[in-house]
Amino acid sequence: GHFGLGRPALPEEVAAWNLDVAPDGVGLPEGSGSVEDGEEIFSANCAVCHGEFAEGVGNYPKLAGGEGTLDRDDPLKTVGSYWPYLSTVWDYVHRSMPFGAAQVLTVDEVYAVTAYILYSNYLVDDDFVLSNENFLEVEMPNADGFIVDDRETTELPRFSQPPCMTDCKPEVEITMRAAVLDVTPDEGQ
Amino acid sequence: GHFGLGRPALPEEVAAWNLDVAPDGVGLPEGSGSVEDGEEIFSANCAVCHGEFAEGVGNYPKLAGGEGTLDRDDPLKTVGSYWPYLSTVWDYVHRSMPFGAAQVLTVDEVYAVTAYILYSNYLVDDDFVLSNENFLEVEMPNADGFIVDDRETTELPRFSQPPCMTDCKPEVEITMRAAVLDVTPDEGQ
Amino acid sequence: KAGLAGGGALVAGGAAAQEPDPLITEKQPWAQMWGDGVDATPYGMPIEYESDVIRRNVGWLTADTISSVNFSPIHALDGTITPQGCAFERHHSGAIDLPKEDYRLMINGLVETPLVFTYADLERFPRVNHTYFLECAANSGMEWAGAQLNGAQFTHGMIHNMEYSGVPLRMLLEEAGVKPEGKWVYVEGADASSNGRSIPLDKALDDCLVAFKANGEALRKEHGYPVRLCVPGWEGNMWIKWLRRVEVTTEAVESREETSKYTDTLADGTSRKWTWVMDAKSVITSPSPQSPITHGPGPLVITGLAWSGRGAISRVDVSRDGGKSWQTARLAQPGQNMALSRFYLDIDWDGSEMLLQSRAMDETGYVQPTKNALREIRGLNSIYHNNGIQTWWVKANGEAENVEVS
Amino acid sequence: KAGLAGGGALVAGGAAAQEPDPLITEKQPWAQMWGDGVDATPYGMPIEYESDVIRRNVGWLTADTISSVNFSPIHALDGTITPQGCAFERHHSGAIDLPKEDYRLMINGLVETPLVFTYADLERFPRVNHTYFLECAANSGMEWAGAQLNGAQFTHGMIHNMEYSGVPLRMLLEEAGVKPEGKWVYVEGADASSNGRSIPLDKALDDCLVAFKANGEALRKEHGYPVRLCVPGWEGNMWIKWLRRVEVTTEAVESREETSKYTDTLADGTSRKWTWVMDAKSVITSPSPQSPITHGPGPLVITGLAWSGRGAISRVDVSRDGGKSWQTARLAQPGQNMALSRFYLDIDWDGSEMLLQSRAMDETGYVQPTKNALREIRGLNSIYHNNGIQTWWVKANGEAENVEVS
Ligand code: HEC
Ligand code: HEC
Ligand SMILES: [Ca+2]
Ligand SMILES: [Ca+2]
Ligand SMILES: [Ca+2]
Ligand SMILES: [Ca+2]
Ligand SMILES: [Ca+2]
Ligand SMILES: [Ca+2]
Ligand SMILES: [Co+2]
Ligand SMILES: [Co+2]
Repeated sequence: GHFGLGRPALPEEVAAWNLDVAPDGVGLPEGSGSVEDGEEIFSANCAVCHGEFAEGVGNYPKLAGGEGTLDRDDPLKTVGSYWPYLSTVWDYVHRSMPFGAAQVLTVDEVYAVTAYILYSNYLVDDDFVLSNENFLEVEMPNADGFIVDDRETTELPRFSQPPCMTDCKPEVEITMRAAVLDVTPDEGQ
Repeated sequence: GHFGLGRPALPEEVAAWNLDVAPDGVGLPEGSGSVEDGEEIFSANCAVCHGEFAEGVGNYPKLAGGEGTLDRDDPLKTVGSYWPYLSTVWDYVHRSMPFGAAQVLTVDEVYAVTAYILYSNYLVDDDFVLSNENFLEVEMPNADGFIVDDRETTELPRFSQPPCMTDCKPEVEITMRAAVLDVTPDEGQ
Repeated sequence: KAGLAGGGALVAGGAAAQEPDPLITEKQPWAQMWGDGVDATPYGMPIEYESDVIRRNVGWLTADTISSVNFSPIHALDGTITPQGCAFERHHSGAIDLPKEDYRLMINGLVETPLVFTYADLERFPRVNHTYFLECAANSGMEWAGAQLNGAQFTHGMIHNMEYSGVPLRMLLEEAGVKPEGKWVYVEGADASSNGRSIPLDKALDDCLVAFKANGEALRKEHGYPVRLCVPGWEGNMWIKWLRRVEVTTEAVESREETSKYTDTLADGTSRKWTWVMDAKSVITSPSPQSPITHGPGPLVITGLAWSGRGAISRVDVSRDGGKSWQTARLAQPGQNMALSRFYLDIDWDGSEMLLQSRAMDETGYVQPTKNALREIRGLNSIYHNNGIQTWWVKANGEAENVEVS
Repeated sequence: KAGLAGGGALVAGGAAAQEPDPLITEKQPWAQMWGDGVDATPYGMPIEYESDVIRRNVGWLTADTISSVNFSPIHALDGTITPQGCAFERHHSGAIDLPKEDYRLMINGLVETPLVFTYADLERFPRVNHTYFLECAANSGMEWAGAQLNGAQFTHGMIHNMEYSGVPLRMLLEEAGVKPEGKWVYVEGADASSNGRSIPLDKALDDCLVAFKANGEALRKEHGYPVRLCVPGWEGNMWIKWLRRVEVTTEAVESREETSKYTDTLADGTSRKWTWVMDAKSVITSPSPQSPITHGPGPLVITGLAWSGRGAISRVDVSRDGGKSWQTARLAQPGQNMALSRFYLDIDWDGSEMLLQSRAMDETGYVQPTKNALREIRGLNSIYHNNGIQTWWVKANGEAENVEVS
């Protein structure tokens, strides 16, 4: 570097923070965990918010279910129905969960909980053991469900037309009213 | 007005706020007050800050004294030594004093106090009575002491030269240090 | 106290007063007595009368307030700067308390030398200043399926606009030396959500900013003190707060915030990912449901905000009839790159109801679409990137309501 | 925790760490637990660690704090916007509490129809937005006779810079109809000082602004809530707060604030009056006495502010040797009319002492003079309008002191 600022990061330091895991498994540490262990760990650490079967509690995210809902109204997007990569589950649980006490699970516990979430989505059997070895073999149902932002071709031409200034439509009707829904917080909240 | 906003001000309203007095006496109401009355009123309402003889208390403004100091170091600028117009005294006392209880004096009281301030500056005798009639006759010593901003001619040509970039002076010495004075408040104030 | 119109009303001004206004003719306490001294508020807050101009959250939107959002009171603001104190917040694990002394920033991955910077180190790099808007990709998201929330603060308040001072991310990356294989950076925060996003290296080297001041002063705690990332024109989730790590990678990490969230599901069930740019958008902030017209017919100021992640705003049109006809509004200042623009339309209101809309255009020629035009392409389940034209139904009594029109 | 320089130091970065930094290797509470939720601060304040970035007053300057001044912490700010919360205050009878409902503005004097406006009336006039600096004419006044106060906050902190929204004064005057005899306006505040100033009608009709918002939100109490006057480029005393009256007159009123005060006494005892324009000026805000260099030799950011009441800043030069030689600094953004400019000079500091100075130039060609050049013309008793070049003596240990040089 030409400013000579900062200092070289030590390997232990990089190891401590470089925790992210990519779809190709880069970043995944050695370890393993079973659905069975995962069920117990999930029940103790996660179920209060996500439900015993990962079905969600109240407004907290549902982690299971929703298969086949993506093309319907109010799709239910869960690990099973929506997430394209298993690495994302492992990485997020490892770094960010449980909410309020992040990073308390061991590596093996994260494998186990991830296995349990797969199980609760009917993606693996109850005797499944997830490890760094078989990690890339798990198939995620919606893996092919994503396309890269295509607004440049699908929208931009349409939304770059000179805008109409007069007589843009013959008549205008109100089709929906927010006040009828009345879900706005009071000013006095 | 072409927006039609606001409403016409009523004469009573304009009268209530249009209090300013100009050097030519415009705005001066009818009334009068003596040095003698002024002394009493001043003592009761003003002296706690400005001193019995308008000589000032602590950091509060001195209203008297300072004749002949304007061309010396630390000139003392008072009504007597500095103020060009008597209207300013009357107007300021009337609208803005006493500090913390503005506008409590009657018109006659303001005439009296103004007379007293003149007296304390040796500008009138102790039997003087100031009124709207004789107001413009009072001569203010520094009335001719002001010129209109002349920076355009006296400074601008000098301060609009292309600036020096190199070898602008042979040597540089520190001529004064603020830390030696040490009048800066502590960070912990 | 002001009476009905007298003779003078036609000559000038509105209703003439019949009685003098005692607020003028009687001496008021503030015109006689002391106000607060200069030691009263070493750091001041808004006056009590403005206590309604605050961030608000919507309880039912999220499970709790720790991973949640609140909204800037844009209906009550003017100009373009958003004060930090009322600029909306979005946290994924709450606003953390991170002293400058404990702050570290790591650059790792595909670089010649992985580096660690302290806060003091960052202050030694050359600095730049830029004013940018930050819009959450979910702004107006509750309105995808139809009009829901009755106020500009709630429909469009996940936005703010600040003047940032900081170091170009490019300089920090160059300091570490990016290897030729590097194509992305993964940026991550120090909070417990460890919110992380992948950004193409080109953008990182172009205009991303490692900022430590906003509107002249230190970032507020809730905006990422001591250091946040600015990703101009791109969705707010990428503007990592409490920035602690930048890793150069070959591929996107595909973290939770760029797969489970911030992807846009189309009607056929496929989803767009990597939808980073915030398209041109605008909203009328007044009149609006929280800022009704409180006067009768006559002069009325219609005002609002416009912005585009594609560049500067070039024009804003306003419709009073729900989009049948449009008038070009006045921009308070020429549009600035990826910053809010304030627009005004000064009208003589006839007192009849209006269907108010605004339509932003940017320097690239992009024109803000209607909500229905968006829905035709994207369906109803998109959540994010709702930049459709907003309609306020302003009634004859001056009240306004969030509606949709044909 | 960071050890002395290791082998890597020459390759990249400064001193290499010998032990891993526990702030990185150990999990920190903020990376595991919740921070504050979005309902914690509906209107936020700066984080506790910035509690020294506040307005300060100087006890011995004035008899009391009610008619007094405090100073913006410019040594700790960056960018150009001054947050209202720490923007300096000058009151003549304290900051008053005036609700919008009780606010009245009168236009009287040489007009066709004297008018009274409510606050609501003002909101119906066409609005404009402008960013302007406000400098007290007494800024740096304590330095006329020589270096006195040891900090940029105290020597140059009677300044702030905000984005205002409001109505051109011209519109209100036109609404009342100015008579041809009108040559001046007298503007007056609602506080007990009834601070009043005379302004030539030309200026009043040109760019004066009746402002109600600053930096997007309502004016703070201490800045004139609900309405203040902006008089761009002219001395701050004319920017009447709590504006209540504008009278059109033939002559200047010659009020106390334009005779006893805000007149500039020259060496021969005569005094200049009507010195309204604030000449071009600048100051290095860091390093400075309150913002010392806390690192050793190597990269150092020198930064400061420049402004001119005559127009936009076009250039700022910086000297490190007390004015022997100069380098042109980098403006963070092109200069704007009567607004603060931020400048930066990025140097490789050799660790030896410096006599730092900055010199502003504006678009009219005006060049900020030395203090001695001003004194040659004006003498030592001028109090106001001290726009002379400031010198900071930065020592080898990084500490800085306010000095004057030959
Ligand atoms: C106290 C409540 C709570 C607990 C306990 C908790 N979570 Fe969560 N979880 C949340 C919240 C809230 C979110 C959403 C956070 C956000 O959006 O920022 C979340 C998100 C998730 C997600 C992502 C959901 C999505 O659709 O993107 C996963 C996966 C997850 N949690 C797994 C777990 C696991 C595994 C555990 C236990 C080890 C756990 N959670 C414990 C509250 C909790
Ligand atoms: C409680 C203290 C106090 C009292 C009582 C008081 N004053 Fe003052 N006076 C001040 C202060 C403080 C100032 C300066 C105000 C400012 O600069 O904003 C001042 C300013 C003045 C000035 C202008 C001085 C200058 O040099 O510009 C005059 C004249 C004056 N007072 C007259 C009076 C009179 C007459 C009374 C009584 C009717 C009075 N004052 C009562 C504190 C007081
Ligand atoms: Ca990595
Ligand atoms: Ca497939
Ligand atoms: Ca008058
Ligand atoms: Ca004479
Ligand atoms: Ca309000
Ligand atoms: Ca500090
Ligand atoms: Co997106
Ligand atoms: Co002046």
